[in-house]
Amino acid sequence: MGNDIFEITVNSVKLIVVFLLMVQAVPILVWLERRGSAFIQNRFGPNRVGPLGLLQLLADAVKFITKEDFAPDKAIRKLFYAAPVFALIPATLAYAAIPMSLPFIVPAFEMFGSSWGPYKFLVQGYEIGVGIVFILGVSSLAAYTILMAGWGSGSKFSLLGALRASAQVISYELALGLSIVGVILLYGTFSLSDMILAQQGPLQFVAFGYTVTSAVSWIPNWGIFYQPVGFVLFFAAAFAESNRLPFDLAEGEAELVAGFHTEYGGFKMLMFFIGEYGHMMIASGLATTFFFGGYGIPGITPAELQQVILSWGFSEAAAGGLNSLIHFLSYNVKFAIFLWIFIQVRWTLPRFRYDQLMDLGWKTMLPWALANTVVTAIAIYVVTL
Amino acid sequence: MTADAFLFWFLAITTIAGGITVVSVANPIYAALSLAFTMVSVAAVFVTLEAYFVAGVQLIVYAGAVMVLFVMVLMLFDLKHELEAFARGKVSGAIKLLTAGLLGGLLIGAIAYSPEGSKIAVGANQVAVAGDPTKNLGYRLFTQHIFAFEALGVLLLVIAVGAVALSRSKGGTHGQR
Amino acid sequence: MILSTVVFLPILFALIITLWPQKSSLKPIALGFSLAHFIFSLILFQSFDPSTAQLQLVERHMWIPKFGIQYFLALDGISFWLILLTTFLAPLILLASWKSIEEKVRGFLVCFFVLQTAMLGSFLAFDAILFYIFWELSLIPMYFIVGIWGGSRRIYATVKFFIYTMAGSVLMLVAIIYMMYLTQQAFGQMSSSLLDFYKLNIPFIGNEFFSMQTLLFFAFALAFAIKVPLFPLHTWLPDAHVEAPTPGSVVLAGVMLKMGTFCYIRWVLPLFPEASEYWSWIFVLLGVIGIIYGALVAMVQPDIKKLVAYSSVSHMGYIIIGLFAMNHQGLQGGLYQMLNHGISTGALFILIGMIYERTHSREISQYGGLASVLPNFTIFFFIITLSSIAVPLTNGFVGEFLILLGVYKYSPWSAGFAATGVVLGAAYMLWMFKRVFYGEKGPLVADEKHPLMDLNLREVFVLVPFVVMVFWMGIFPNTFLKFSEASVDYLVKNKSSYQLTVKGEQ
Amino acid sequence: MDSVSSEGLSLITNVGLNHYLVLSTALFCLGLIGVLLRRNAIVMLMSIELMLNAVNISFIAFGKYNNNIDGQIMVFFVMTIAAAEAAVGLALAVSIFKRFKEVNIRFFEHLRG
Amino acid sequence: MSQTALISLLLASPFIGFLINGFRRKHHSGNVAGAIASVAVFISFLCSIALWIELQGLPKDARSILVNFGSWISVGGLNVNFGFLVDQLSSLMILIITGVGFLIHLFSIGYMHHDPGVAKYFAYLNFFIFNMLVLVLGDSLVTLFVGWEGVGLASYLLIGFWFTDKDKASAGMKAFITNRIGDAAFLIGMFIFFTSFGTLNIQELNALAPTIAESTWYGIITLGTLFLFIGATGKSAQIPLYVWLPDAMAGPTPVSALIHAATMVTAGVYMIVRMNPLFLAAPNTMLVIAVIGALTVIIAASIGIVQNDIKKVLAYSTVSQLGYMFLACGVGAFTAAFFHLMTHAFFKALMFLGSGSVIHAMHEEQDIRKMGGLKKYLPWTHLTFMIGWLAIIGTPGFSGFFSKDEILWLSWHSPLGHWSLWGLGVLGATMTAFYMTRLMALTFWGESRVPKSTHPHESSPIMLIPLFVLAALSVVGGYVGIPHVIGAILPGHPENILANWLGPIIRPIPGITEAEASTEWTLMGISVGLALISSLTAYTLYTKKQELVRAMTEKIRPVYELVYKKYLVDEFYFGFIINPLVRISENIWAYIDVRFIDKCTFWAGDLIKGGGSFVRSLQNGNLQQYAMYIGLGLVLTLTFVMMR
Repeated sequence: MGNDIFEITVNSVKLIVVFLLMVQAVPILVWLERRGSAFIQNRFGPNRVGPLGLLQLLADAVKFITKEDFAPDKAIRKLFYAAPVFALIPATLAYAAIPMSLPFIVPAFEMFGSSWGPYKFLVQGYEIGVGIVFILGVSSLAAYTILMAGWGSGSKFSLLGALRASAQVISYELALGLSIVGVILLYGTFSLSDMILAQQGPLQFVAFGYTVTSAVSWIPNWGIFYQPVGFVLFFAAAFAESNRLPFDLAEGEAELVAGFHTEYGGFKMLMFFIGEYGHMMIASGLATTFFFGGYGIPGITPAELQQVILSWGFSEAAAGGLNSLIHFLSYNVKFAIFLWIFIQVRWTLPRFRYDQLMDLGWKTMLPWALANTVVTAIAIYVVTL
Repeated sequence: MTADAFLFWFLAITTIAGGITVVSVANPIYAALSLAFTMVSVAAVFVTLEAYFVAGVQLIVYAGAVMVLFVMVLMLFDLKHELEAFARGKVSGAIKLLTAGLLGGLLIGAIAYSPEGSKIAVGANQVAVAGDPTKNLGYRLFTQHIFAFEALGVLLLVIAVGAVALSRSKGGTHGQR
Repeated sequence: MILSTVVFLPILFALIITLWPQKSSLKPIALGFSLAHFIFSLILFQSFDPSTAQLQLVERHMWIPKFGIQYFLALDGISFWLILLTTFLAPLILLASWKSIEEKVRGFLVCFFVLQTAMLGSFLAFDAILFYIFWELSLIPMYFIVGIWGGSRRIYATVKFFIYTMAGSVLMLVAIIYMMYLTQQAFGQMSSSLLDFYKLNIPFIGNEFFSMQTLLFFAFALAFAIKVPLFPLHTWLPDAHVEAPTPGSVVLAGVMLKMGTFCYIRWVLPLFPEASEYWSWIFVLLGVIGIIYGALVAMVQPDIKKLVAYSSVSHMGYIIIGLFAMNHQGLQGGLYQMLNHGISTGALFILIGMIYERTHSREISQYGGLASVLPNFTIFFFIITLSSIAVPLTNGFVGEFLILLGVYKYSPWSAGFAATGVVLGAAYMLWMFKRVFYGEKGPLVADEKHPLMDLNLREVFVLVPFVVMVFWMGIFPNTFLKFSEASVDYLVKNKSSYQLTVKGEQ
Repeated sequence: MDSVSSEGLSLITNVGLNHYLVLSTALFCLGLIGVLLRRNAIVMLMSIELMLNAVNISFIAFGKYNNNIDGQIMVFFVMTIAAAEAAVGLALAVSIFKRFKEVNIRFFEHLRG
Repeated sequence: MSQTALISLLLASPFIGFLINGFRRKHHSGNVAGAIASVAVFISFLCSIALWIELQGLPKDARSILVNFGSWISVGGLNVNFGFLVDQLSSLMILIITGVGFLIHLFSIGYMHHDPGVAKYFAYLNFFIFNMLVLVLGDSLVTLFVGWEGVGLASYLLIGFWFTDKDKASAGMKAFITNRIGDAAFLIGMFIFFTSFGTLNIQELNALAPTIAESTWYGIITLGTLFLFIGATGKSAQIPLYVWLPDAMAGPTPVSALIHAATMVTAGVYMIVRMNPLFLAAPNTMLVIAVIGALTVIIAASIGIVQNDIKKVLAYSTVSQLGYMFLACGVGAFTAAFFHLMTHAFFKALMFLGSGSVIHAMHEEQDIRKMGGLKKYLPWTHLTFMIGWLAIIGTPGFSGFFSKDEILWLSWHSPLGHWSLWGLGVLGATMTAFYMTRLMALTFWGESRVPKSTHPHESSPIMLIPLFVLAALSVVGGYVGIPHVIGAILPGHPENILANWLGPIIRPIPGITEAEASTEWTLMGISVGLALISSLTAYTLYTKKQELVRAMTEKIRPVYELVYKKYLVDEFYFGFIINPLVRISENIWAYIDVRFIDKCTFWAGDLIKGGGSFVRSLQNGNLQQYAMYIGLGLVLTLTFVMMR
């Protein structure tokens, strides 16, 4: 932790900001999804409240909050109420560990008659050495919320949904974890920011002692080029992790009314929503980070960009701020693309049958992930001979 | 008091509380959930001990997989009638408690009277492990303890097979193919 | 290598028999083996030199050097005839049990041969641990022989037999280990060789029970006393005998009991001279009690086999007092009586087995008038009876005469009481003989539908060697006595400083 | 905690190896009590997991304070074993429950020959 | 023919006969078997004659042939040889045995020819002869003991010859066991002598025997001789071990004649005579022997008076006659003892055979009350029997007279003797005369009481010839030992051949003095007179005055019953020794063995079992308890570790 009032304050504020960032992204996503699905299905979607129905979000929010807060009497109240709250935690924790931009450098300055040393603020909740492991671990806790909800609401549909969901989550966690082992091997670190750093600059790598550089200079040095299979697997698994179509067996409206949150309504429901979207975001963020250079901009490294900005005549500090801001934007662009893919997939593909789901998870993705890992390991070993 | 101490005491309290809940609460589901909670806090304890990777693994394996398994199983069982938590028999219960107490007392006494008292602060006599501890860990794991590692792999395989064989009902999960 | 061969040949046979393909030819094979074994053991005659008390045909190899445990076999005058007795009885027993053992033949034969090895080994072993191993090994096959092929109450009998013997030998093991420790004290190197044990002189304080030598003495003596069996510890014997199948009884009476008495000479007397001198009165007393007690109890037994069992309690009493008289005649007589008992009681059990095969009853009251139905059988039985009641010119007389003579030297009174055994022996044997063979035909003998067959050729072949031995040993005892003469002489002369040396390595 | 640090206060403030050991002891005893006293087989399994965790804590603590990574490696192994044990235990529990609708540990006594 | 060969032939031929008859007993008829047996015995008879002649050739005081067939037992100091000694005594003895034995074999051929087991019978007879010869010739006590037990065995077999009859079988058993008691004592005696003298060779023992008499009761020689004498009482049917002899009459009559009259029962006497130096050295033993002998004479005779079984009467007379012999030994008159042994062998064998022929004629009827007046049916038998009668009652001129008279005289005269002993002897003689006459009267004289069913007939010649021979012997047999008082008045003054012959090996009675003839004559007169009177009384009573006898018996019914029941000695033995012993045995078996020792074992077992079951109760599949045990164990271990 920090060692300075200012730094501590900033960091704490930063935490809150990151949290709010995630939470506030949700309504936008919801709007986006609805509009998007409408667009895909060639209909209008929400367009009454405000311009392009943007205020629909507010309306929904009001509706959620003002709804009567009730629990079915078979429910186990503790669990029933605890579940939605818990649903937020993993997503938040995990999301906060993803770096979203360059570190933000604050030079030394005078304030309240005392001098405050130069600071370096990371544009993320917190930096963890073993980030990936942490994120995986935290997100694996999501299963509890589902189970708690399912069990707590004391209804068959919920329970079945919960069981399905958690089973699914667990089984796909394997695939997920294994799919990124290749990445970890590739970059030889758990730390996300190190990975991002490693992905900057044009595509080049060292093989048998020779440095290979791509002829086309603007092709970035992204993981996707090294781990295509890993990416596919990761992304598919991420779908399953976040219980979205085509893997939303948990809430197959046809079979179970709405899965584990059948009994939920109002604000609690909203929380589940947030959790779910949070998962989406984590998945997108991770995908960006692993395979698409994180906040990096193709064709130009942060240092070069810094020079460019300085050449525009900004002060050192301001340049650094602007620089990280630009990178934050680039990150968000990639991030948004992935989110859009999520949405589009949801409205494009049909749902799996449960055994198909399991077969896919255990019999297809797991072997592929293993193979990917082994091949990567061998390749790296051979290449770095 | 330092943040470390604060963190430690906080986590200690949560851990112990979770443990007590596990042991004492009648409903096994709550027990399982609180156990999961304990696991998480134990993972946090690991973090305070700067074993980040292990902490992560703890989260994934224990909290993420094992406990979920427990919870699922418990939810599958219909344990409504499981109301009393403890085995009958006052005397034997007392003896058992006594045993546990004695054991704890002995251990704590042993710790208290052990040569280096509680004087070692965090980070004292600690030489930084060369390079990234996680790398170091993996290195040791795959060089020095490779045999144990492989043996465990085999064990896990066997266990998997055994578990499947034990828990499969007629015709397996997929019916007849 | 001769001794090892003698000892371990039966194990080899056992192996072959386990692997032998067809069941039908098992018995002939086994018979042939045992005969071969006996003939092989006759080699000892020309390789053994009776003129010296030293150990002969020695084989000693270090086995577990850390504890000085050796593989140490040797022959001397004391064990010579017992070896031959063992090998001599084997084929006869097998031939005798031709009909009586019908089921599980293979297992029986294997047990039998293993038992042979164990007994021979315990006679020949000169290393305490090796001896102990053989000693205990001998229990196991016997346990199975009685327990599987035995009579109705066989389990009870086996357990009794096993536990009694076990209890004794455990004490012995402790004593052995302690003596090994003593050797380490004395010679710096732990050793379990009997010769080193002889070299020890263990402190002895008279009239004090808890002096070391006394304790060791009793630890050993108790183990052997149970095996013998000496008077208060004898109750396992009748049960074991009654329940055992014929071959089991024969081996038990013929050889196994001798292991106990033999070990008194081999171990107790030389190892603890003062103690055995000092406490000998107990054993003579118990021996005399055993003689009279056994005879009296035998007199009232309703069951022939039990009668013979008790009679062997009485006879073993003779042997014990002979040994503990610790003079020339006593020891020689004791040794000789061992052989006699082996021959006569063994033959008695075989005879009883034969009649049991015919009538399936051992109730004396059920018999009577057998003599007119089975004349030949009667003649054999009568001859063996004579040898058992020690009529002159049968083997029994020589042994009893020598023993009583020795005991008279030791203490006239005990000799006097022991002599009553002569009368009582005649009493119970002849009374039994009268009730079984004389008088009117009993219910078993009388029934005309199943007339009893007299001895067939096989049985005659079994019995003739016994009869020959009975008379040979009665008429030419010197041929036997002269082999043990030197050893016994040495033992008597320097009891307190008993140091056996190996022949040819002075 | 610098000048006026009584013994008790320092016990609280400078956390050392022993603190972690005591923590693991306490956890271990809790687990033991659970194993000894609970009726429900599955809860007993959980208590066993608890004990294992306690042991893990002390492993890691020792590893840290003796500056030795092997503690963590042991923890890996322990976790593996724990997972295995949980799997088999649960499988057993499931099959027994399927058969007898009963997870009371005392009931399992009937399984002995 | 060398002496060794002679002796081995002497011993071997009966044994071979035994083997032949024994092994081929199924294959040839009675006569063949009898022929074989008799020939065998006859051969040894010839051998013994030859040996006797050999002895004649030797100088007077070195008349002994010792043949050693090698060592039998040699352990430490003990050396026993198969040594056989033929000296003056044993040469005569084997003559008697083989001679009488041969005659009896002959008789048996006739007597047993209808018996199915005749071959076995002859085998046994030969076996007996062999053993008897061993007994007689054995040069050491052990060798003697071999024969000693051997004859016992033979008598066991022969008494129980008709074993299908329980009583006969048990009679044999009784004989053997009673003998065994004596034998045990005999063994002890041997041990005593061996431990003190270091040898068991008879000659050496006799040589070692001190000339000075041993006065104490517990001296080595006294004890040893006493034990030997107990052995003798067993073998020769003296008080207290005489009970087996009357029962022994269960055997075939010739057997009674051979074993229980002529030879075996005299073995004890023979043994004592053989070892006379030792016995002389122990006056106390001599006293005991004399008293026992005298008492036996009286008791047996008194029982004999009232017996009705012809063989029983003879049996008791045998016992009493043996008593005379022991009396003689007791007073040191060994020559007289042996003399009476010889004469008794003749006339008693004669009478037994006679009775045998009577029984044969009466178809196995032995009760004299069912006889009478047989004189006209069995003239020859009657004649020979009467000679025997005359001999036994001591009619002057007959053999019995000389021997008995010498015994009586010496029991008076010898320093070891006493007038009371003489008195008993004479009383015995009187009784003998009485019951023998009674026997004669009831059997042969008076009116016949033979049941009509039986038709008595004289026996076949082969049975009569032995009778004649024996009759002749019992007449002339006495003249080998004419007392010199009689010899003095006879023409040619024949001296006592037997005394001279035995002189060298019989130690003279210490301190015997030359007696004046008058006393001897008087005593002789008294005894003969009394015998005459009593026999006349008996004759009159049992031929004429039967009712008077009955009246008298009625008057003294209790006494009569007592005597008739043999003073209840058997009942005493059974009631106070044998049955208690058996009952005690049953009890010690039931209580000590089964109830006590086994119970102790079981207690031990139960103890262990209890502990086991307790431990087992801890082993109750309760998982949590197991866990608790683990915890407790951990606690203990930790405590231990920390306490250290």
